[in-house]
Amino acid sequence: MLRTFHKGGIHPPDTKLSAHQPIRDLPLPGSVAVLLSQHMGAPARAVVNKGDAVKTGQLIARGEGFLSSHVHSPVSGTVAKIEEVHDVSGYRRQAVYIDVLGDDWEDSIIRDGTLDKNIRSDGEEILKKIVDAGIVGLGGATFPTHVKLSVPRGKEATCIIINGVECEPYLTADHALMLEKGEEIMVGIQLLKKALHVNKAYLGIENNKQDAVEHMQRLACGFEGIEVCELQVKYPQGGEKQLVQAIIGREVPSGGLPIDVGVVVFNVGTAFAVYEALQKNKPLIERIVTVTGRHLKQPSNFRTRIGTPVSVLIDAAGGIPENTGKIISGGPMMGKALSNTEVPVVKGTSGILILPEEESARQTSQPCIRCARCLSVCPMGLEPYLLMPLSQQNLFDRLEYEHIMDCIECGSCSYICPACRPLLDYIRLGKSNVGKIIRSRKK
Amino acid sequence: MEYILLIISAVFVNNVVLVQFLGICPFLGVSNKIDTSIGMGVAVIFVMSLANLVTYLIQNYVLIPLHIEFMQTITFIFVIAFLVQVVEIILKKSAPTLYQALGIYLPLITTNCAVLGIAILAVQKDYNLVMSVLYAAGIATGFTFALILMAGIREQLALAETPKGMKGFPISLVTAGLLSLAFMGFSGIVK
Amino acid sequence: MAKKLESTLTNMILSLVLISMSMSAALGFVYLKTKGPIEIAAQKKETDAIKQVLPEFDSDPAEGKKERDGVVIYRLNLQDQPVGFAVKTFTDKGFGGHVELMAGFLPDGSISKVTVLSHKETPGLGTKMSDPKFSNQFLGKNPAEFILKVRKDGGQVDAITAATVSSRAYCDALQRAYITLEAVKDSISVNQ
Amino acid sequence: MTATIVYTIISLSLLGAVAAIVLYIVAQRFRVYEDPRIDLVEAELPAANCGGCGYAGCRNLAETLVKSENFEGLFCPVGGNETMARIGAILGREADTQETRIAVLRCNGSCENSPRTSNFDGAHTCAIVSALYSGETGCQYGCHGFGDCVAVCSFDALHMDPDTGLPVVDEQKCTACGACVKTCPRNLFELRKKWKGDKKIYVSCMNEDKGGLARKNCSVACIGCNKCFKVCPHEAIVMRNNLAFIDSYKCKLCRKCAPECPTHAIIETGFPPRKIKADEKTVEDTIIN
Amino acid sequence: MGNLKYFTNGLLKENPTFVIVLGTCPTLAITTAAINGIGMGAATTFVLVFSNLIISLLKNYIPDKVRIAAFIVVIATFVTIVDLVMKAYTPDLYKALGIFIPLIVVNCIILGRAEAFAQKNSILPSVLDGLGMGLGFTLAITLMGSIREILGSGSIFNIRLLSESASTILIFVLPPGAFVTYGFLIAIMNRIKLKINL
Amino acid sequence: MSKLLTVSPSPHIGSDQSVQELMYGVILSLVPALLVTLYVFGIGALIVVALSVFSCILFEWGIQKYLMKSEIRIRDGSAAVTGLLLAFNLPSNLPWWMVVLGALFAIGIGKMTYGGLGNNPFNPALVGRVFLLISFPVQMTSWPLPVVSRMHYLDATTGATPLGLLKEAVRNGEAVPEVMKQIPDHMQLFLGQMGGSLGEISALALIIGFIWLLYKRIITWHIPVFMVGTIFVFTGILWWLNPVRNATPVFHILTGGVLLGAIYMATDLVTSPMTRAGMILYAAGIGLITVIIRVYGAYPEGVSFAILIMNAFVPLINKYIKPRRFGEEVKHG
Ligand SMILES: Cc1cc2nc3c(=O)[nH]c(=O)nc-3n(C[C@H](O)[C@H](O)[C@H](O)COP(=O)(O)O)c2cc1C
Ligand SMILES: Cc1cc2nc3c(=O)[nH]c(=O)nc-3n(C[C@H](O)[C@H](O)[C@H](O)COP(=O)(O)O)c2cc1C
Ligand SMILES: Cc1cc2nc3c(=O)[nH]c(=O)nc-3n(C[C@H](O)[C@H](O)[C@H](O)COP(=O)(O)O)c2cc1C
Ligand SMILES: Cc1cc2nc3c(=O)[nH]c(=O)nc-3n(C[C@H](O)[C@H](O)[C@H](O)CO)c2cc1C
Ligand code: SF4
Ligand code: SF4
Ligand code: SF4
Ligand code: SF4
Ligand code: FES
Repeated sequence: MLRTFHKGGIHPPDTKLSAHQPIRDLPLPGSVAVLLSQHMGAPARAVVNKGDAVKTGQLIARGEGFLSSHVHSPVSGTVAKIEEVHDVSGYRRQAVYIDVLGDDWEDSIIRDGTLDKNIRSDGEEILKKIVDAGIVGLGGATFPTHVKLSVPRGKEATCIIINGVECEPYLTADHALMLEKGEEIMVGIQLLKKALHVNKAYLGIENNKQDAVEHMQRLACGFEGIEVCELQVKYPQGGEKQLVQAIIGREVPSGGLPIDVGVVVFNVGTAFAVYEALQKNKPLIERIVTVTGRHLKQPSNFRTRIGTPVSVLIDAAGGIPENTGKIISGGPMMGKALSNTEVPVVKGTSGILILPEEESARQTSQPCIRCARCLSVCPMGLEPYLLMPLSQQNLFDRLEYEHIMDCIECGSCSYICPACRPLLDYIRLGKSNVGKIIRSRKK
Repeated sequence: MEYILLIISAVFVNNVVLVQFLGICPFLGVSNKIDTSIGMGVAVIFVMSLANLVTYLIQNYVLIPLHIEFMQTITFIFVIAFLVQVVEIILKKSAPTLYQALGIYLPLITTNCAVLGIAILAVQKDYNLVMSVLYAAGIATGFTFALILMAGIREQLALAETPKGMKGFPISLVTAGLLSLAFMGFSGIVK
Repeated sequence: MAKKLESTLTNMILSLVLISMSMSAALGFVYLKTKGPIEIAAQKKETDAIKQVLPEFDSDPAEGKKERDGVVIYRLNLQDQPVGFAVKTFTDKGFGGHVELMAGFLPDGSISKVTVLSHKETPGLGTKMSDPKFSNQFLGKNPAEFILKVRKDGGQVDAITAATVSSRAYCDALQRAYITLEAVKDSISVNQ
Repeated sequence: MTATIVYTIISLSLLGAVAAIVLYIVAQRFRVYEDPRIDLVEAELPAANCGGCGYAGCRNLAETLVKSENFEGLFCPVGGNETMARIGAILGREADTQETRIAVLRCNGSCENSPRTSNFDGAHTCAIVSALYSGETGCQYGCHGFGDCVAVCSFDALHMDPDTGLPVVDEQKCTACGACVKTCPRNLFELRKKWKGDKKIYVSCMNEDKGGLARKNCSVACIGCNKCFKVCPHEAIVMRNNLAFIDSYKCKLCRKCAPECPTHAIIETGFPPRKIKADEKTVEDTIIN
Repeated sequence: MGNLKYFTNGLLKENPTFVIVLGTCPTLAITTAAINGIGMGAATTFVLVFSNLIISLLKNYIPDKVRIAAFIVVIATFVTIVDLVMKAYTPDLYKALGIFIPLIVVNCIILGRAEAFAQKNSILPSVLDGLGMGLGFTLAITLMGSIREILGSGSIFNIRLLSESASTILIFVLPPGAFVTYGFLIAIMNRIKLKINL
Repeated sequence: MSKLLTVSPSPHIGSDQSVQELMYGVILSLVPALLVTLYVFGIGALIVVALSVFSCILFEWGIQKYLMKSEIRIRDGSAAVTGLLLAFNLPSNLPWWMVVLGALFAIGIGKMTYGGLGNNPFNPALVGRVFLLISFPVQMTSWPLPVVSRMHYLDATTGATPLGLLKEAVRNGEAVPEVMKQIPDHMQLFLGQMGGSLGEISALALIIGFIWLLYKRIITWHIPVFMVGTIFVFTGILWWLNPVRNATPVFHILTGGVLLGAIYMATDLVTSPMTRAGMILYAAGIGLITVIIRVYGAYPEGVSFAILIMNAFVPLINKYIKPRRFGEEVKHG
């Protein structure tokens, strides 16, 4: 039996349409809109003004405060304006609009594409460079990576886990990256290990990416202290608590973080970004984005500059299909539906999924038949069937007592419910309400 | 063995609420939450046992010797009401936490016809002192048991969508009916 | 509205005692008034029950009454001629336990009629004991030759459908009545 | 015979006397003081247990009222001034008289005025839509129309208008309990001073976008043009974030502002109809200015 | 006219059985036959009327602390009177109602009325209130008794409607049937009340 | 783009198992048992099944349309399942109006008073069945003889069920092994050669249905296995203590609807607990109560009552037996 996490989980169909597409460079768009808030935490403050000329890789906004991150220009050109743009949630947020002119990079960036395995920096320097490069977690939560690397006092990291699981259906960005930039990722992992002063790293990959498992296992022989773990396919194995349990068998305590069991989790994309930042001096200005959908002409993996409008990506993959009903940023389980295709790509955009009309509408919700499926698939051991009515009736004390704050919003419950109940919709609402109460209590 | 059968009979087979129809008002009234049910139940167990003890003494050492058995009703209820009130006042002062948990149900017990009913039934059945108290305790446990089951169901119903016309008493009564239907299965276990 | 009395000790005692006194006086009065009728009612009930199971009689059931092992036997006369015996009998083998019957026996020992006095059987099942459909089969039968057992047990009684237990109990009570009657028959006379 | 009566009378009287004595003694020894005024005050309260006052039910408020020195911050919105006055009389204190108020919806973004830009398909509550994204229309500030406010109003004072898709306040039934104000995730309700005959003038918009953008997303949005602000003689209008706000306590209902608004975002109700002026300016003119 | 409303109050608007839902035990226990309903109702009404009368007479002479005790003495007296009288003159009915006759003492309706009404009102309204409440109770339990008797025994007031051998729905004379019938009657009453109010 | 995009919260995909599929799956799995019963009881069985299913659906429809004035949901198939299972719990010679009355009680009181599918605390089919059992004990306990009464409906020749014979014998103080001689042997019981309710007769057919349900993941194995296991253990102990007064455990399991109850009625999703541990406790409770009623109680068979009684415990079980939360009570050094 392959390793996997113990509790709950589902098996949605894979549908990895772009699995063996090579990574292609997306042509430069005419203009980009770079959001100032692309990470968890306080938005960065713009340091350029309208009309300024910028180079690719130049710092354009500075992350201030502990939980924030720098933002760099992904293109060269002139700053057209600093104004609002729709983000994935449809709300308008501040962004730096840049009209693209040529492709003029900052001089310090090494662009030769050769592998550089030679680690020169010490831990402190690695951390500083990661801050400078504006690296945030690329696994979806966009948590500033340097914060994760600063282990709080009293806790100690014993190993790191690299998340190559990519358990969401459709998405293949991490898969493609591992196949093409495997060695760079390995070097990135070594850098992360050094930054955290640990000498063990695990790389978890699900066995539906057999080629990636084998490739990485082969590469791992050349690096010390990296173990590649093949995992049995099960959603949401990519969730860090589940991954930690699957690989080292420890359970992150309720309300805790992986560091509470001595682990820090990074996405493979993050490891690659760390490699580029240290070995090539390159800030985080581009990422791999999967563009996919059953009716899309050419499902692809694009190396995309941050700030590129989603419409450009879709056009590059063959244009928007006739019967499109829903466009999702991210995967079908956790992604956010877009109301608008002019939304720019941000650091956390892992994929663009286009669903046809017939798959877009929700099934009508029926009464709960208490079948316990939601409860049995919940990886956190919660009772979604109960949380939903509690949330509808605003019974916040009960919700807290029933551990609603442990929900990782994986959506397994809504997925499995035969009565098609919008469980997660209400759980999320309840979570945010209870969260508010807990925060106000702390004050 | 006799005592065990007495208890089983009192708790399950001849459940006060579901079979004998005593104490229905508080059964419908305080069965909406499990916690309150437990509080009420414990209070009833205490008061009922005490009441049966006292009424046994009154019956056998006052009413029968004086040949005024017809005064049974009036003396029993008087003594029960009196007991409840004294217990309440004392609890309120000397054990406020206990009072918070149980005391608030005490006034409800006076008008719980199970207390008086069981006192009278115990006399009718010619139980001795121990049996009489045990009987009361068993019956009260059965009451608590039914109350808790009902409260569990009602807590669940509170989260579901009950049709408008059935909300409140109707649905509680129908549920009690189905509960009693289920308990018919125990019939015949103890004569 | 007039002022209420304050809750002082004297007031409390006074009012409670006065109320108790007047109420108990009223109560005692009613008790005395109804005492007679209650006894009569109880007696009448007994007589009525006997009347139902025997032909007409004019003797007082209280005379010629004998009790043995919980079974009560009345010997009844009409103009000093024996009419028969009424036997108040019981069994504990009913579905709900105790069952009480009143059985009338003619002087020749045959059953004249049976009624059910009290029982705790299930409505619709055991309660069919009182139905004529069941009880009429005993009329005129003499337990000396008629086997008081349900057919299942090798007797001659047709049980009530789905209520064999009650039917058995009924037979058991009747049998008890018959045996007791046989045992004491000769020792009771009206003119004791 | 008579013995029975005597026993009856004696035993019951004895029982009564003993009971009275014991009760008296016990009551004296174990007395717990509870302010009797709490019950009196509770009896005055409407027993709606709505929590509008901010306390856990009417009895809770009653206890607080009895304990507190004055009535500052304590007000039963359902019972209103009358109730507070009566409670004041019981407790011998002055009740704060508050102006009667009424809930007003500050959005006019009906389906017609504010066209849809996407379809929402999830659990039908405003709270969930709001947490998910900017909503079905282009306006980030307007009403979602899923009626969380209607559901929360315990006085049946709110209903969805099927034509506009917006909630409508029933002036007769609204008690200004403020439940809708707390519930609406878009903060669209305001409790305003209630005038006789339900006269009111207010800006029915919460859009803080710049004029052009606001106007693009909703034809009746406040575009922040300052015209009403300039014309108001009573300084009742404030401009904040491209949005006008009419303070209901300063407004004297002079009706000067409403005709100025190029987008008709200022709503007047309860007034006799006014004559139409010939020289009304178009919206486009104003935005260009 | 003014006083009449005290009387009609108990019939529908504040019907003790269907609206206030008190005195539930006899309502469920003795309604296996319609005649029991009438007997129980009459007994209860008697106690209600007289205890309301006495309490409204005495209300000013009873100190608060012993209020409940005094009420109970008064009520229990009338209950015992009923008990004795029924035992003497209607022994069959007395047997059918069994323990529920003495239990009229604790019937929540009676104490509830004494507390809530008689204690605060003068004699005539109190008596009328008792009468109305009693009648409301009687009607309600007779109705229940009739329904249960018809469905469960196939007869009404002991008059058979069906042949002896016909199957009746036994459950209606057993405990589950009592609860269910009561539940549905309340639901129907609620509906009727809504309709009337509209 | 002319059309508007749809926006909804994640997840954006769903599994394809729907409520309808579950219900129709149950119906399909009952087909083998239905065929056996049609073979054994013939016309009577056909009439009872058709009538029961039809009336359940009709009552649900009528109540939704005229009383609740809500959406009509009869197409979800749950009323049909209730009807089918109710029929499976009746003798095949039950007068038609009793079948209809049972359906009315099951759907009207057992289910719709609570608001319909998913809200009822008690198993509707069993509510209907027990209602009939208590109301019409005579008709509900006279069973047509297998095979011979196939072509008759109301006037079928009747006999007792194996459990009825057993209870009778024990009451009379006869030795059980003696009685067993009159009773079909285990193999016949297994295949369905006995008197009884429509659906409880063939263990084999029910087990085929069980396997199908497990294969389609409609139910899990916990409740049936633990319930049958408990009955086996307790009757086994009793038998081992006194084989003269008690029947063998295998006999107990093959008779009186234990399998039908365990596979179809105790597993009713709506009225069974949510957690595995809860299910096990619930199943064991049913087993224990069944044995108590069978051995000590008035009724010869106790599965229906046991399930209804444990249904009443389900809310408590759900309240106090929670799934193990991830990250709960973990202690790492
Ligand atoms: C409020 C908050 C505080 C966090 N603090 C830390 C931290 O101190 N150290 C750390 O390694 N990760 C920290 N994290 C990051 C989490 O471990 C995790 O990587 C992040 O929430 C994204 O994970 P997800 O994509 O599974 O949601 C924190 C996250 C949150 C939300
Ligand atoms: C349900 C769920 C599924 C996730 N799936 C993945 C995944 O497939 N791949 C991944 O890298 N991160 C996934 N994440 C995010 C991880 O929990 C975690 O945040 C991330 O691996 C941390 O690395 P990063 O900070 O480098 O992004 C998932 C999170 C959740 C809650
Ligand atoms: C709840 C219940 C009540 C019963 N009541 C009686 C009863 O009062 N009298 C009786 O003889 N049988 C009663 N029975 C039936 C007996 O248990 C037993 O099955 C029956 O008497 C066997 O008789 P049969 O061979 O005529 O069917 C009752 C059964 C149940 C389940
Ligand atoms: C596995 C399974 C078992 C079921 N068992 C029953 C049953 O025993 N009785 C019944 O009335 N309905 C049963 N149903 C149907 C449905 O769940 C039932 O009608 C609900 O209790 C009605 O709310 C079953 C459904 C499923 C999926
Ligand atoms: S979304 Fe939350 S409740 Fe639902 S399965 Fe995932 S963790 Fe459990
Ligand atoms: S999966 Fe759906 S139907 Fe099943 S228990 Fe959960 S909410 Fe209810
Ligand atoms: S006013 Fe607010 S709560 Fe009411 S429908 Fe609109 S958005 Fe929802
Ligand atoms: S909820 Fe709003 S509309 Fe309803 S009464 Fe309260 S303030 Fe008025
Ligand atoms: S009548 Fe109210 S508890 Fe019995």
